[in-house]
Amino acid sequence: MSNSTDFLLALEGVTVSFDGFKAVNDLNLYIDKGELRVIIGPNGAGKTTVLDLICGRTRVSGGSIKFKDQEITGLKEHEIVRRGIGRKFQTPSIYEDLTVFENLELSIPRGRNVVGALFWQRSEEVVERVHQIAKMIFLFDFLSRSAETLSHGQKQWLEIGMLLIQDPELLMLDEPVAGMSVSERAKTAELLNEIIKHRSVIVIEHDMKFVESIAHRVTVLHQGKILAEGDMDTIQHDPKVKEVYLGH
Amino acid sequence: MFMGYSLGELGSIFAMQAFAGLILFSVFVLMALGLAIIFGQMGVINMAHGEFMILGAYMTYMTSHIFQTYIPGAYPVYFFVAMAVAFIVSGAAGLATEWLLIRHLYARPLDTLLATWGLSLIMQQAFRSIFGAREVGVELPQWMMGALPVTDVIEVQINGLFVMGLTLIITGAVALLLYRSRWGLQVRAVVANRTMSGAAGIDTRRVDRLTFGLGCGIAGIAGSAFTMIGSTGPTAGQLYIVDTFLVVVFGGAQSLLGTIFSAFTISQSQSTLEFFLTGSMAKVLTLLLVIGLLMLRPQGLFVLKVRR
Amino acid sequence: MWNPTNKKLDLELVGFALIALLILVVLPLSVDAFRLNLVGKYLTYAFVAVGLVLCWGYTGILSLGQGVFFGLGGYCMAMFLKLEASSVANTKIQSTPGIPDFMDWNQLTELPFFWVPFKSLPFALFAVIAVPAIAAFILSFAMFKRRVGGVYFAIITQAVAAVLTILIIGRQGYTGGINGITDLRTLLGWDIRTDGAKYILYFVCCVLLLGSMFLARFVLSSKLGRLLVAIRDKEDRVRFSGYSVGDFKIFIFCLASAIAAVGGAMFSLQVGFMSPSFVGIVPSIEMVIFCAVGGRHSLVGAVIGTLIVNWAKTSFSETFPELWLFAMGGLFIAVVLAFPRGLAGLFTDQILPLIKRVGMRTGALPKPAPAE
Amino acid sequence: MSFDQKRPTGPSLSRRQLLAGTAALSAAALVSPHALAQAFPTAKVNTTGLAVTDTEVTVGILHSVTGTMAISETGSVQAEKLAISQINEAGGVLGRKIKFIQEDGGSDWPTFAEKAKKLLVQDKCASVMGCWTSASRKAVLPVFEQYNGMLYYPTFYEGLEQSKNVIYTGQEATQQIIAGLDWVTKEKGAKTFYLLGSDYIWPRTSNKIARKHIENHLKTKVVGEEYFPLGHTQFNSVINKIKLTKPDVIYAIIVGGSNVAFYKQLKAAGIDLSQQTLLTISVTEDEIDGIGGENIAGAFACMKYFQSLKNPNNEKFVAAFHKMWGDKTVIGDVTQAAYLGPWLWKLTVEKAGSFDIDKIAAASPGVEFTGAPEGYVKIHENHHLWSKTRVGRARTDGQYDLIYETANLVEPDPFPKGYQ
Repeated sequence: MSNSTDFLLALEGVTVSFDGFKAVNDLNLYIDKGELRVIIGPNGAGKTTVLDLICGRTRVSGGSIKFKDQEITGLKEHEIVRRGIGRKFQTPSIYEDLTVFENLELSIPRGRNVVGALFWQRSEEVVERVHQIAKMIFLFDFLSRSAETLSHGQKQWLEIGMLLIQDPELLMLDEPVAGMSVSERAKTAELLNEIIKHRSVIVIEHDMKFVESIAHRVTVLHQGKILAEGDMDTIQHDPKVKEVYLGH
Repeated sequence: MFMGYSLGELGSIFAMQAFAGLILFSVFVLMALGLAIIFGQMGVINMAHGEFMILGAYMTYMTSHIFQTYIPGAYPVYFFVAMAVAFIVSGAAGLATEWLLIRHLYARPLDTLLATWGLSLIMQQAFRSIFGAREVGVELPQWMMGALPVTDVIEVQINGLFVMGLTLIITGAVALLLYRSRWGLQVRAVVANRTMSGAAGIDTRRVDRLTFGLGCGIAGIAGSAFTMIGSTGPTAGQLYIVDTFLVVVFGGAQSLLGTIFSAFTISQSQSTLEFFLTGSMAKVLTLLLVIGLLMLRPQGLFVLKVRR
Repeated sequence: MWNPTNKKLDLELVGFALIALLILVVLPLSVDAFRLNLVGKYLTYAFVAVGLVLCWGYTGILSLGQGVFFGLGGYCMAMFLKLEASSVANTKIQSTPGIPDFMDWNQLTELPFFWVPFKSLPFALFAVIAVPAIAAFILSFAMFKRRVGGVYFAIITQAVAAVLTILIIGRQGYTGGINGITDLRTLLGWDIRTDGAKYILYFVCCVLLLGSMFLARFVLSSKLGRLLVAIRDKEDRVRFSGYSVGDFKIFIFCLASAIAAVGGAMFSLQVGFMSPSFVGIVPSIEMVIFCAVGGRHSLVGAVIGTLIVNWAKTSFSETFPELWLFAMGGLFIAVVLAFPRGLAGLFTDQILPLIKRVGMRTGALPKPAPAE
Repeated sequence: MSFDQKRPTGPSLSRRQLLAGTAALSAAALVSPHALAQAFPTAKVNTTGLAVTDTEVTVGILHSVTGTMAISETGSVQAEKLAISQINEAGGVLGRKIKFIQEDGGSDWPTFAEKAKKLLVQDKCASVMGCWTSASRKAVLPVFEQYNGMLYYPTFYEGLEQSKNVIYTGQEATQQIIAGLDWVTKEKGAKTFYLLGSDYIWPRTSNKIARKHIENHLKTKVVGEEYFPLGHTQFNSVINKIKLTKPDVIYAIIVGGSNVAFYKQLKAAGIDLSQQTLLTISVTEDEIDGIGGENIAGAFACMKYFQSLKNPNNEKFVAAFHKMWGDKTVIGDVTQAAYLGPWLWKLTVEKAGSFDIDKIAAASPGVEFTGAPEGYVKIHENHHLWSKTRVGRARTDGQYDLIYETANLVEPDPFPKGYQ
């Protein structure tokens, strides 16, 4: 299985420990091209840590992470991003002091070095691209607003938009609907379904209803290990999963 | 430089040098402890730390005067009273500072740096206005001066022993407070997760205030102890700050142990280098060494590895 | 239209013009040569403040050691001037004529190797920028690549300032020690001590300062400027947008340091000496307060803040020397507590809306033109 | 040198007027100041536009009142103010009362330069008493030379300087060092020396002179030489080295807060200054105040003045000083030297019969002050003072006992041949 080159992302034997505590333990995870994978699990299961490991925020203690069949462990965060992996954080991580337009503009994957940024021109093409994404994330009317004035849900969308404009091959979303109203959730689900047409997506989510509305394949993490994997239906009826969630 | 000395003499010299290093270590720990507690708890460097120490030194000076004038018979033990006074006054000043200044700035650690620097200027001028621009001499009880001969050559300085003992007691007390008391539990909870602790019913503001007060109080005791080895003047606090900051920063924010190890590393390298080089070069090399090591361990020596 | 940054920048340009008017026209016409020379000295600190706006205000990197770069720039300039002042003819009475007096007192019999290139003005001018920039690069590369930031970086810059001060004072045969490099006289034969020369140097200083401000403005209004704000705001997000955050921090820190160094060089020229007392911790922190009072996010504010604080310092310490530290300390605290955005913030938040309201009512003030 | 020969042949005063002036001078106690001032019309005695009126003359006082140097400079300010008020009581200078403008150097050298310039350019001060550290003097020196002012500088310093525009009322390094080393060698039979200093120009230069004198003239040995950054507070390592090398004499030039730490730690380390000879040139009575008499008692200091000197001048001076500034204030070497400044200036002005800087500069050599608390001083051609070198031993009450003084005045030699 590990020899296969079909996977977009392959984690094999990945382990990480914080002062002796193994947050992730010998984890194997494979993501196909075009797949939408939802990772669920109780608090402390290691979900966010897995994302941290993939995007280089935390270094693995052992094991390998391959993206498009190339080892990415040890690369710097920005290098991993440039390979085509985008990451959304749990709490919306946007530039509050800048406008929505500027937030999106900065995320365009060009002019990323010092000189490039210094002599960056805001061309027609750039404006168009920003407008296009802004429409997608329902923020076209807010482009000139300072990002800190947005609602919580709008901030979440903005961050998703900032990732979309990078056009990553793998998009990782950490609780994208946390703190959203019901209507915002529906819109977000719609947005995600739009997004995944072109790329692979990993979503961490607690909200089972939301998971049902988007999930293709679900992985259940527990204590740093995979407890179960399969489609939503199978998972929901898996006795081990039930125990972890309800058992105590 | 070791030509012409017998092995025995050399041994004694190294013993004395090790002792000198230990005194320096104690001094660093004493200086840094108060600051480290505050830094660990709030991520804030109190730039007026040196002035809080000098406040303690002035309190010692005043106490000694009062004893000399009113109860000369009790003079030999005035120092213990002075330390208590220093702790209370500096601690109270710390509480006031927290309430007036620091609590408004928790979200902005760099701004706290600047505000406390402003405070240090004000305190310096206040000292100057109250106690005069000149340094004051704090007279010590006779039993604290001098050295105990161990062998013919090796002598152990009494005030060095005193500082070491004091450091041990205060460090022990702080450790007990932190790891055995309810307040300590709350402090550690707040350090680990401020929001959650607040939600769990811990009055984080009160914890902050007490921590800051305690840190400043310990600075006061340190200042009191330093009247034995250093000068007491309006700007004397400035003499200690760079060393103190480096010890704390090098030790890292999270643990008391880090501060102690960092004080140990810095004091030993400084006192060893001082022996082989001149004082100035030793200082420069020590500072560079610390900067270099900090580069290797950006968050300090002892950092808990956690998911950020 | 949806970009308020541009509106702000237009206002900034007005501020630039006002500063130019103030320092190029109003002050030279209204104060005597003595006071003008003082203003010239203050303006050299304004270079540091402009640099601090870049690295502290916009990027969130607080350096408590900008005096190091101000000093390095100043020393590079002073070394050239000192060599010129130490011609064989001027130093006949020394045991080794032709070397600076302090070297002679320290028994040096020839010029140390690193002094030799400073005989050339082009090299010295190059070094004024290059030496501090390289020093800043080494420091920031080591720190930012290892992601040392915040309070840690501030304390380390402080330690660097302490190290450099000790070195300069301790190696007095090579540096002039605690007295510094004094008694600078001529620049390529032109006497810089006369009132006429001071006038000219003052204007050179003004022009360079305005140039630095425009350079800073160019940087800040580029995409890089917005990236700096983004880094200050959410460093991780920038990183996960594919930028190497360290590179940008290094760049802006070096730029800020180079600008500070130009100030230092102008200081040496205008004041006639350079000493380690500008390198240490205290002057470095004072320079931060100049910037903070004026407004750390505003180039105009930083320059005005520098002028006001220094003017206050001079006049305050003339009349109430004892009170000066109280005033300075109080200013620090007040600015940080009550006006974190400084005078510039006060202006944009309080005064500008007022003007606008009045303007709207009378219709006198045209709306700012749309940016696109 | 003769008075008349030295006087420049400018248009200011005829010989007759000058004689009249001198006569008036000697009768100063009898003649009212007003009459004296009339004998020296302002237009004649002030040809360069200094702040001199028919009744007043303005001088500057330029010291640090704030910052780290304020501790040291306070005494100088007090002494200068005392001298000025005494001169005014005695009728002023050429019948004019001295008015002073005090400026704060703020322990910051450019501020010194700035303020010096203000005193000269704006206030037109006829002379300035001021500066303490060498760095501040170096900073103001070009200003005084450029605007032709006159500075009376009180501190003992490293020498290597001489200016038409400065009168150095303190000792240059050789005056403080050589006689002291000779004495300690002769009296204590010292063979080995350990040199210590704060790391800046004065201690380094002084130690260099000391080393040359020890090695080349006394033919004895320096067993160690060390410098510490200003403000250094930890001396245990060097104290160990001292114990290791067992020098006959510790020669210490440590300044400021470091001083306090050094002597306290020395005492704590069990080095008993009644047994171990320690000679310092940096600890005056002022410093002992902070160090604590009990910590330094027994140490020898080499100065030109001690508060405890027994002579009528000094007794009057100390009494007046205490009356003006309180009984508890102590008077150190530099404070006394600062006190000389206004007096020397007054004497020089009256000798020159003019306030003009050029004339004062030229008239200075040879000016004698018999009322000096240190005894008798005279200005040398090189603008430094002839003065005695004295060795005192510190008592627990913070005063010095005079142990030794040179028989004659020691000639100032700011550029000592063979010592550089």
